[in-house]
Amino acid sequence: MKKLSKDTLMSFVNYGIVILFYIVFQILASTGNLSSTMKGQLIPIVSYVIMALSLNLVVGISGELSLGHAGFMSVGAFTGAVVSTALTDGIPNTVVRLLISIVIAAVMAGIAGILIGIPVLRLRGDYLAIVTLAFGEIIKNVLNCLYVGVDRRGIHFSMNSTGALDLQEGGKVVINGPMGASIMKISSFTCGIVLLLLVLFVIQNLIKSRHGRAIMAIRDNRIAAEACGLNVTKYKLIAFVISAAMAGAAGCLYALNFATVAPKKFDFNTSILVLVFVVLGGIGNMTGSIIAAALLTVLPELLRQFQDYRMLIYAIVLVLVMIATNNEKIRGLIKSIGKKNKQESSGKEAA
Amino acid sequence: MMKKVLSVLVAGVMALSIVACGATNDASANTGADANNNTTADGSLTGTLKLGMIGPLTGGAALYGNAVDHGVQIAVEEINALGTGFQIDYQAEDDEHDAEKSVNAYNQLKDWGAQVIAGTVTTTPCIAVSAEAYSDRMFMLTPSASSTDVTANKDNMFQLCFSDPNQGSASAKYIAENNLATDVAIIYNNSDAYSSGIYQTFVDAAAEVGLNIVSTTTFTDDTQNDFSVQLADIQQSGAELVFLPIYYQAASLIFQQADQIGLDVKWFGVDGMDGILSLEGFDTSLAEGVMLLTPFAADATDDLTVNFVTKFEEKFGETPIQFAADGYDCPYAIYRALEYYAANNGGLDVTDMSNEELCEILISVFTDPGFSCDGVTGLAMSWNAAGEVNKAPKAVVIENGVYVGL
Amino acid sequence: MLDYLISGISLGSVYAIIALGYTMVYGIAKMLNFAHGDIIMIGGYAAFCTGYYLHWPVWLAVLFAVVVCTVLGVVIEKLAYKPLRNATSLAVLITAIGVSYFLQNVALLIWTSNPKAFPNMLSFIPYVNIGRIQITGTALGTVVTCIVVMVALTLFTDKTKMGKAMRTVSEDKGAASLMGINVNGTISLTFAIGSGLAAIAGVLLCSAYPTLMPTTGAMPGIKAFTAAVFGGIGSIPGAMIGGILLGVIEIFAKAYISTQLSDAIVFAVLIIVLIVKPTGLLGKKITEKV
Amino acid sequence: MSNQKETRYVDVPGPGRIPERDKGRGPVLECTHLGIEFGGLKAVEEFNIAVGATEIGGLIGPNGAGKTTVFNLLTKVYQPTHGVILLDGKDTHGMSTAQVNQAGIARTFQNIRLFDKLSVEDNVKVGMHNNVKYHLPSSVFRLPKFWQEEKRAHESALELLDIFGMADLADVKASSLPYGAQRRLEIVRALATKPKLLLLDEPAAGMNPSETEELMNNIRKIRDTFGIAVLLIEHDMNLVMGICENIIVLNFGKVIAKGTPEEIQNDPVVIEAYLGSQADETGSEGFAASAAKEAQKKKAEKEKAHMSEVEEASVDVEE
Repeated sequence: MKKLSKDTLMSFVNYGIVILFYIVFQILASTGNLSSTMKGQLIPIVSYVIMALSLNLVVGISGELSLGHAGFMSVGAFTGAVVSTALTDGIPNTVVRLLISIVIAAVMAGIAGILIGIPVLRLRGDYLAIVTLAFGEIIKNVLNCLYVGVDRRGIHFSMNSTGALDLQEGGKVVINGPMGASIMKISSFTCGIVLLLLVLFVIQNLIKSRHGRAIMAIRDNRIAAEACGLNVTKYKLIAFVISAAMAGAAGCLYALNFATVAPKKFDFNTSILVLVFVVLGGIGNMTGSIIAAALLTVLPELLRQFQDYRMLIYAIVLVLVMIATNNEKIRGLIKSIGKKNKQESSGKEAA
Repeated sequence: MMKKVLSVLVAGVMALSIVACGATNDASANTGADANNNTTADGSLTGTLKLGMIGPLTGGAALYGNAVDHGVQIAVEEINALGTGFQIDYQAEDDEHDAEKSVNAYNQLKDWGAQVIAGTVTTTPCIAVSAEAYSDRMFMLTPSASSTDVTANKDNMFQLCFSDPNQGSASAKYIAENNLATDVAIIYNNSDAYSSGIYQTFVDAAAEVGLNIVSTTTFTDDTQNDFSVQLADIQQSGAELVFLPIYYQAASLIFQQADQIGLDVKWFGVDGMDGILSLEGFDTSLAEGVMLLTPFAADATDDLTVNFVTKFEEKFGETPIQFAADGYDCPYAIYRALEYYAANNGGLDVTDMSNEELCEILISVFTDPGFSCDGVTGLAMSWNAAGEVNKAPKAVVIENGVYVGL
Repeated sequence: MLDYLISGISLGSVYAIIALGYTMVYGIAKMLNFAHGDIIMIGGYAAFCTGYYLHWPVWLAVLFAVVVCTVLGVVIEKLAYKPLRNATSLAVLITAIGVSYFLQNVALLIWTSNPKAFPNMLSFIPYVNIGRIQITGTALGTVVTCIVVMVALTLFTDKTKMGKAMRTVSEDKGAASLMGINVNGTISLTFAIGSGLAAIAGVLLCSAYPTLMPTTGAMPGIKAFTAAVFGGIGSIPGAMIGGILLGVIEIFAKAYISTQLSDAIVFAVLIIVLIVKPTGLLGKKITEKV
Repeated sequence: MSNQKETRYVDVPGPGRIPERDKGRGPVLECTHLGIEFGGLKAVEEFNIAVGATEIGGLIGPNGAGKTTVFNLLTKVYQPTHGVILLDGKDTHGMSTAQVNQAGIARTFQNIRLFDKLSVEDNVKVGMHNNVKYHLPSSVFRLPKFWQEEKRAHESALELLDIFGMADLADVKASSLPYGAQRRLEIVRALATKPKLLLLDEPAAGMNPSETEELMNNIRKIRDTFGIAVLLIEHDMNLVMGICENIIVLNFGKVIAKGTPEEIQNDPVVIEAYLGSQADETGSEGFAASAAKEAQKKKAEKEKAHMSEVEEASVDVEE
């Protein structure tokens, strides 16, 4: 067997982190050492980690800035809400129902990704960013006007009101415009972790295949990639759609963890939140995304004792971290300190 | 008018006592949980109750969360100062008007040891949290989340405010019964659960009582600045009255822009309209003649309200809005309920009681037909098994910059 | 119809003046300053505090707001953005968002979440009647201010030495510094001007739509950013045209299609424009050397 | 000057002539009346050329003559406004850059365009993209097809790298290669696309004489091993005169001379063009000297700027 490359090693490290995370929290939970706060956050953390990974596929691997990723999350969330409600009677097993909901949610979000990606991926840089932002806002705005009900005859849609759904006796309004979806909680931590591992598996395999190489080549140098015979739009679209589908799956997992979810949740701020995970974790760095998403989801909860100053501190931390990790001088300083330490320790060894 | 008679009566009842309330009925309540080890010999209520509050203390809806928080704080101080041996340990957690954060806040409170929750303030988070609380058997009394989805199928969840259908249909009926108008226009916020909730029930009730809805326009949180199109639509429709199931910030913009185009109609608001008079810098003459159905008016002269408003202004330097009043009533309602239980069951010591036990006790009292309670948002408030409050809305009109009862 | 056009233009001028600030900063510093909307909010509060609490005359309150925002803009640039001059644009973007959160939460602590009703600072401008159509003083004031600012900015960048320095920096930072232009100084100046404009935008925004809250700047900021992109980001007349078109489209969408979906329609138009003209209406073509 | 014996040429129908040895296969590239205008400015006009299937051709001319523009036209970075490009007899009209590559033209760039964050091996594998065949599900789920094809790709990537002695650099990040190695990697990557015609844009830029010598040998080796045609732009006259069999001289977008190295060196029009543009420096020195001097000067510039963008044109992104 030839030596493991650094990349291969890193991908196993990523699986390891996720599995370790799962085992630690399962043990904590089973021994009763897990606080309600932490327990309640497990599924949101997993969802955000998946979101961060999926956005990193677009931002880090494909090199396109997307500011509307929450839009795909919301497509997945609301699809999941409708599907899981519609299947309540048909499939009593919640795990099977959850999995089916996630799959359909991913497919719907993927379709949304295709519809949005085809016109949009022709654009470059900041213009692409603003258009993805616009799509996120459009999805939010449309969902605010969407009413969906389920009864024995099937699923009903309306853009006006619940009354227009014309539901039969026993029918249930699933999505009620701005009030959002009413949901039966069926998400579980274990399913979330399995989904997360699957997402990691897909992304890491993709990166190290001809498709992934093509996507990264286009990111590094579009013109050279074209000159190598790559169909730029096709590969950008592959990355974008896979990412959208993953965001949809994350949205479904997220939504089915709460009794309700409103379109407002998936606005510009949520897109930015996920982008912050990606940037702080390191663009293109999957391990970084996992850790940053998990830590930054927990951080505001840990800062609760500061009460009103909580978000202020969060903002300051954000700016300081960005400066510390991106300023050339500070980076150089950190590096030189690291070197010094190494030298010192090696010097000591020598002595 | 009936309302006037009522308010005179109210003042009379008020004068009797602020404190003595609820425990007038001696019918023995059917109490679910038997809390033998927590009874005290003399039927008194003792111990320390850990009360948690959840609401948006930061972010776009911070106004409402802070108002409720402030209201609760005053009530808790008052109750603790009574010296009855019963104390409330109070903690508020921020949810940023977000379901996820709200569930986090709820779990924080659980870790803190909360026994009862006053919250959450806003509707969407409340639905999410109440589902958690339902499975945990944690009693929740929301000061202000008004959707019926909040209480639906959850026996542990009670509302202190009117539910949306209650407000929507009450408004429609009031308009029809008092012949205020037949042609009605509506502007509502279609990105807001509260606003569209009232809108839907108003429309249903309007059809029943024979109101004509001639213009329906909307706005969203993101387009909450220019109302020229909505107002032009109203102008063309010839509506006599505009129903505004919205919060007062947007309403203040609407009044100002309506004034600019010289639109002359009657305005009818709901409880979210309260606060418009204390809006800093607002020209109150623009709101002249605006009618609203609200359970609370800061300018009311009854003792309860005066006491509350004075203390609030002293402590926080601003006039309390409806949400603050709802918040103020929450600890009292819980306190009265526990007191009622203690009186009928030979006393109660709440210290270290489990939330499950307290939940069953409070459910039993709140659904007990014999229990009722007074507050600044209504007298003799009682609750049905669905968790909805029964209290009389007050119709007020703004005259010369102050509320005047109708 | 004409009424709608006028309210559209009036709303659009507010977007336009915010967009001017966005476009200035983007054009020269090549960064999306997402905190711009929040500087507007601070400008609004500055004018409100002096004008309403201290009863300063309008001109003085506005001047004070301009000074506050200018100083704020320069300080933010020095502390938060300058250390990232050579970092990736994404790092700068996230920093700008951090600054935006910071400003909003500072405002929340200082002025609380209770909204303030902003006094109309343009009320001294009389109504104008053109035939049947009435134009409010506020709308007129907003449109006129916007045009004046745009013309002044255009003249500044075209005619003055500092303006030319700005244009040089926007073309090529390296070449500009070789030519002896103080690049950092020029970028600071850009932020100063952009933030000063934000103060004026804040006063106009709040005069036209007088609820002032810590989140007041956020949505108009995003809309104005959209407007700047619409017109071609980096282009001064583009921001103006983009802003006004956005306002008009928003009002027309509400009036003739749906008040519920007006935002979706506005953003859909933006997308269509960008698909047809990928760099906005007046944007420079992006060129890439091969 | 030429260290290679003169190629014998035969005329072909159409724009020019090809080496006699390629006669049986027909020209790999034929351009007739090729031209492009940028807003009324004729950047290239009436460009006519035929390149034999195993020919090494050279494209020279003073700065700004439109040499790179010709490459951009051939690879459809620009769509030509006039003329026809036949690749192996097939019209490339309406094709995109990627399609032209798939049809058989590969190129390198004057200002190096590598995939900086990918390894050397992966850069070559991107070049092999269309010859490594498995579908997305195989990628994502690592089906057997993935392993087979990746193994094959790995082997042939190393083989190709070995031509330039770079096999041991396979795991190095492309951006951390030294300048000369980056230029060589670009050539390997272009070769990996299995072209019929290889376009090299200033392959010797920034190289020292011994590296240039090695490059010349390698270019010949490539031609001989793969049996493909090479067309190169170069300022280093030693290289051009050394390996090109046929040379085209461009000035102000127009072809001013075509012919063997011998013919070009003695063409008065060419000398005039070079002297005209360099009169102040070259004085009355001979063409070769001036050309060499120019090459020297350019090289110095290159090394200083690392990446020269002297003869670049702008591409409209909207394409």
